[in-house]
Amino acid sequence: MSTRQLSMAEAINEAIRHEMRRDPNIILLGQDIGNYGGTFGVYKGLFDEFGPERVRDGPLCEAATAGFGVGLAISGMPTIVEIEFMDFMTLASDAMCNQAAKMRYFFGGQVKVPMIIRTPIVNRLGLGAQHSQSLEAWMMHIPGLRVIIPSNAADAKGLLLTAIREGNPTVFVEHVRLYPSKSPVDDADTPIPLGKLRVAREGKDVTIATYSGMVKPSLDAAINLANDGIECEVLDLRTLAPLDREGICASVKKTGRLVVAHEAVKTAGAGAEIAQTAMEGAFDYLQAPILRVASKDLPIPTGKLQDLVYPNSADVETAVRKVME
Amino acid sequence: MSTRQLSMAEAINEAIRHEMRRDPNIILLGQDIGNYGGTFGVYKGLFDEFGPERVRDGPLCEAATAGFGVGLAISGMPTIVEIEFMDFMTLASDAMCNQAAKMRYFFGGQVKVPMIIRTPIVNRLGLGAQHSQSLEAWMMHIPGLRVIIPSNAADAKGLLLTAIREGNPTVFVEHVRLYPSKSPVDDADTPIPLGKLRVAREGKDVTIATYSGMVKPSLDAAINLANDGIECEVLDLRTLAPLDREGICASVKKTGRLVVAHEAVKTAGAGAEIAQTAMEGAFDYLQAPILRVASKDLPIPTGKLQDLVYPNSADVETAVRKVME
Amino acid sequence: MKHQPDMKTLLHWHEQMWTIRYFEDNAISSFRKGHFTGSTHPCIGQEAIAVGAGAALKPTDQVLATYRGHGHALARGLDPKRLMAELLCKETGCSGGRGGSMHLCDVSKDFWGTNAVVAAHIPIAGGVALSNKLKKNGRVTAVFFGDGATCEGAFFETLNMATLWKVPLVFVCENNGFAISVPTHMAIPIENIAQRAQGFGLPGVTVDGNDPRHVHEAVSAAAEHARRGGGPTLVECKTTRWERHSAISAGKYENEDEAMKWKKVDPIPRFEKFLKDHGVKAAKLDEQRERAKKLNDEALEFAMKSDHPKTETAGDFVFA
Amino acid sequence: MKHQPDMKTLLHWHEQMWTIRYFEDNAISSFRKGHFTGSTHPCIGQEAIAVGAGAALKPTDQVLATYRGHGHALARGLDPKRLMAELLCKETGCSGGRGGSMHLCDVSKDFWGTNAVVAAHIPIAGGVALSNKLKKNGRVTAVFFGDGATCEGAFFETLNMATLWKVPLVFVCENNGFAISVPTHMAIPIENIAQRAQGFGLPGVTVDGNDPRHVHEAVSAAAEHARRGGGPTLVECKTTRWERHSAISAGKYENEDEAMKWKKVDPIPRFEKFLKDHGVKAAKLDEQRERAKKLNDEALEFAMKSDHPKTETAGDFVFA
Ligand SMILES: Cc1ncc(C[n+]2csc(CCOP(=O)(O)OP(=O)(O)O)c2C)c(N)n1
Ligand SMILES: Cc1ncc(C[n+]2csc(CCOP(=O)(O)OP(=O)(O)O)c2C)c(N)n1
Ligand SMILES: [Mg+2]
Ligand SMILES: [Mg+2]
Repeated sequence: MSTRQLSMAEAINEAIRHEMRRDPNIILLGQDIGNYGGTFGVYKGLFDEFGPERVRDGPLCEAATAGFGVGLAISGMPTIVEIEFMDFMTLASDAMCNQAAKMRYFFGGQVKVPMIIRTPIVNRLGLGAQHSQSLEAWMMHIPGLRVIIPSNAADAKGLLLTAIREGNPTVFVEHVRLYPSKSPVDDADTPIPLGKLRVAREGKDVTIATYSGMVKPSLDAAINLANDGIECEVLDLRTLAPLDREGICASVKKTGRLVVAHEAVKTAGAGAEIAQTAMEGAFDYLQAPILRVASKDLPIPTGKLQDLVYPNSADVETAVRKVME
Repeated sequence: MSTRQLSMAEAINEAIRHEMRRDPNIILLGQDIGNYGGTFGVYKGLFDEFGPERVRDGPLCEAATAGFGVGLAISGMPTIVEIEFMDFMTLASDAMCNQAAKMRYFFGGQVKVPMIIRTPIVNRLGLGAQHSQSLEAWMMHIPGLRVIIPSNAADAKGLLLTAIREGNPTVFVEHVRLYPSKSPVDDADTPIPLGKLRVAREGKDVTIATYSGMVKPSLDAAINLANDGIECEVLDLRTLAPLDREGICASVKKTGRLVVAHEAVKTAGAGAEIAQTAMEGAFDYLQAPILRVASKDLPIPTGKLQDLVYPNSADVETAVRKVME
Repeated sequence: MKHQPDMKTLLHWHEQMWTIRYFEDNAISSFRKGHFTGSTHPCIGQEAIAVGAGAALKPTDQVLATYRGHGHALARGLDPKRLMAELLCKETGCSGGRGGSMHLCDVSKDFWGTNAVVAAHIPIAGGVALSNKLKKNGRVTAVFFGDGATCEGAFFETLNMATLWKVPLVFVCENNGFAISVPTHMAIPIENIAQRAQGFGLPGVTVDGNDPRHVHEAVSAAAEHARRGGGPTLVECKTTRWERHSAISAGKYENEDEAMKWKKVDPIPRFEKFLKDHGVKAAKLDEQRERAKKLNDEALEFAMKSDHPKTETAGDFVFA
Repeated sequence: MKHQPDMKTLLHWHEQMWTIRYFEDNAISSFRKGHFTGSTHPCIGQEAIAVGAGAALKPTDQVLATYRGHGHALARGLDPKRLMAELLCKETGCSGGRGGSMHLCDVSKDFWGTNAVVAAHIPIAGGVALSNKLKKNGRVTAVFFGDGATCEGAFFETLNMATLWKVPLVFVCENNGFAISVPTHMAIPIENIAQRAQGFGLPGVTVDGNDPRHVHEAVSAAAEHARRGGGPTLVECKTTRWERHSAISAGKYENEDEAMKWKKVDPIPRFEKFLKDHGVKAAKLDEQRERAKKLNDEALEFAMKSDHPKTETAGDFVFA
């Protein structure tokens, strides 16, 4: 089995290409996904290989695009819809949350909804309040959805393979800053099970549970802290639904301390659920309050003010030092 | 100051009527809000009093209705939009979450957005998965929004008065089962501040933090538990944004135990944030893990299966007993 | 008319209309007796659309409809027993008792379900139709919705996308004059909903929705057009709503007269008159009506006797 | 043409177009130099719409536009200094440096802002227009948006609601042939976007968007119609987009030729030719151009010298 260095964008591309070759029914829907290759170029080459019938570029109408996706999916054509920025999930939310997520249930199991929405978090780029949100907590709150949110190329590929093959309604949350970052990816076709976190770094003193854009800053913080003798265990949760509650609790039971880090705004973010998971499953082991590192509860500004709003590695470090007190 | 027994629907009606008399700029938008009086009759008589220009019944288009609301609001006409079931907030979510909530911020304070969406939770009625959701956690996660969620007539009136006068984007979450329930309401014009919980019952052993449809079942549980010598302090949070973090922590510091109860599904619900609030602010006082009572993580079925999915008074009781062990 | 059904077919339609009518009568009375909660949205007075349009489709075509879609399910050949059992949220219901009155489905009959979010099923139907096109299977999808739905973004976006991609879809609007309490003139600034089509470049036609022959004619033409690769058509069927929106909500009409308007244009007596004018004996019609009634009474009995889903199955069917 | 501007007005337009052009040139070069992050969406090649439509409105009317709305802000009389400072996210920016290139606003000029969610501002404009109607203040609202936006539900819903309620609104579509990379023929199944209007019962007209006189004529007529209580009009202005969607994203045109298409129909030289044909001296035009350039260079300098908002103010302006 050989591995290559792939960017996260390339790994996602590879997973989709692989699956589209395997299953001629798979369709891609979205805007700018044709020759243009997707807003952030993730689909490079797919239009050339699979043509306009399967890589269906189209009009700017997120609601109907997602709705068409549901219709294709229930008709046995697994569909991947690209929503250009996660902020615009608002427009696809009825199709995804009231339809895709619930349809199999309210029709008593008669339909299968193999529909994936791929959407990127596009933050810290200075695009302002309507182009900077991390809304994964919304999706996590809807029973019937899978929420996958990888931090690196290998996970992105393996989890996307699983999502496509499993065939359930899935929100696959990408991250624009992670698209170019390279890491080793298997040549082989190795799906990664959903609901299993990845221990990104082992440690005994404190657990940092994180995902997506905060994995790297958390690892950076862990390196710094190790210099001071604080050994952090960094958990990359990878999927939020299902959430690896056991894995989180197992680590917290070992370390006795938990810091949760994400880029979404703090209040009612995924971090609250993750923290409460440890509360419910590892309370007796907790030696300090669980702290959260997250964006400030503000609409996201442009310019320099952003630095104040988004969390960074130093914030993780501070939180860890606090729980170690 | 005299008080009368009013139903929650009447109290909401009274608050709006009162404000519409005071401020001729206030407009109501929605579907079935004219002569029909609103889907659940909350607007009874308003059309007759204020006429079709101010009580604007109209086409079925939640997105544009909410968008028009934003436009009226920034033009100095405070607007109340009715979304017929909270499940359809999906359709109004772009206007509310990407526009109303952020506009004042990204325009540097130049506009004021006095826009309220009133929307009811319509659960336990057997209307199925698309008519049974409690999505307050979504709204709580959007900085720039007020989220008000009263459990009785007096609070509904007082909080709505405040919301209208404050003039910020607000989601006012009602509850269809609470509409008919009567309680004493002041004649007087007494706004209730946002972000201040109401102690619905005092107790020293365990705190139950709850809101909306779970206040009554929690109080019922408290009565039963009192028979066994367990004194519950029941907090009716009333507003989720702002959340009365101090009030929650003060109670938990007193009791040392917390159960959070709501009708929304458990995962990533408001309960996680409420619990984590106590974790961050009262960890040292906690004598037992914080537990949540909530709907099961399922699309909501119709028929008898609902009983299994929604939480009830007995579930609160069980949770309290568990944290008292 | 181009599509002239023979007398046998017309008689079958007559029986179907009665089947729907009795089904809805039973639905209402069951609801009133508390046999199920929630609500139910009868299509009384609109049976001619379900029957006429249904007859224009092939068994391999697909149908999607709204909460007011019991008639479409029956016209599609779904078993009244399993439909009534679903209304009563019983295990034997067509959706396993999870969906209730607003979520009827039978994939084996290519009835891809009824939906409770107004207009949300329209783009889904677009996707189903697109799958036909991609599979080149010659099938056509029909989607039914009300006048109110034609103000929703999802409807317009689908008109645009379906026309652009020429998917084999027939949009059937049942214009019954009301969305709950809102009359069409307070929601729609044009005379005929079919005119919506002009902004999107697809054909639009308006027909008398209380005559199954006219509905059949228009939907047949639209389906053929779609099957030939011509893309979608918007068919507006003008009709009149039953006295109220649902079994709980009163329509709050100005007066009793308004509420009972549907009776004056009831498609069933009108069609019976047509049949009699063409030589059908009253006895034949009575016999069909009786059979329809019996079928539904048996369906109700079946539903009543069926069990509720077992509580331990509440978590089934979330994920595949 | 009914609305014939005098030569002084025409010359003012000329200078305005150059002001916009230089503003955008500076925006692009500032972005490329890293003076601000995010992106910026120039309206180069579309200046005639901002200027012609802007001139058709009264100072008390209201304007709402998109991220590609710098031209509309300038045509509305917003200060180039404060606009450029906003692009650079400075404290002195028109939105206090919080909004950036896509969120320009100056309420004192009744410029109710630019918006970054495609089509989301269209119903908001509908609400602003409705407020005029309710206040009987005789004002008209103009809303600008692209061809891509005319596929979004929010646009259609607003066409319906605004027409139904006859609100004083002018829909101005800047059809520049592309939504990022998607050409209009891959998004819209009709020849002219103005045709959308037919499905909603409002007037729709298509004009040459690269001639400010034609845009002015159409928008003036629409504004008068609206002011008279006739309700909204959809004005489609056909134009050609600058080489790319934004300062970061390449348009990925098939070839260089396609990318530079806008130059062949550039409204500025075309208008200059018109002016010269009508006796204006080249020197006069040059002088205006120079002034526009200078104005913008000063604006850029102002913006560059301005401070960033103080970090402790990050939490300002969330609630009233
Ligand atoms: C998106 C959405 N908004 C509101 C409702 C509440 N509602 C249910 S049916 C209905 C009226 C729909 O009218 P129409 O489309 O004409 O269909 P009809 O009921 O007349 O068959 C409304 C407003 C809903 N179910 N979905
Ligand atoms: C709802 C939404 N979807 C997608 C985007 C990403 N996006 C930004 S501009 C744009 C193209 C819009 O095209 P058009 O309306 O023609 O305006 P133009 O850019 O040509 O002026 C897209 C897709 C967005 N901002 N909002
Ligand atoms: Mg109707
Ligand atoms: Mg364009």
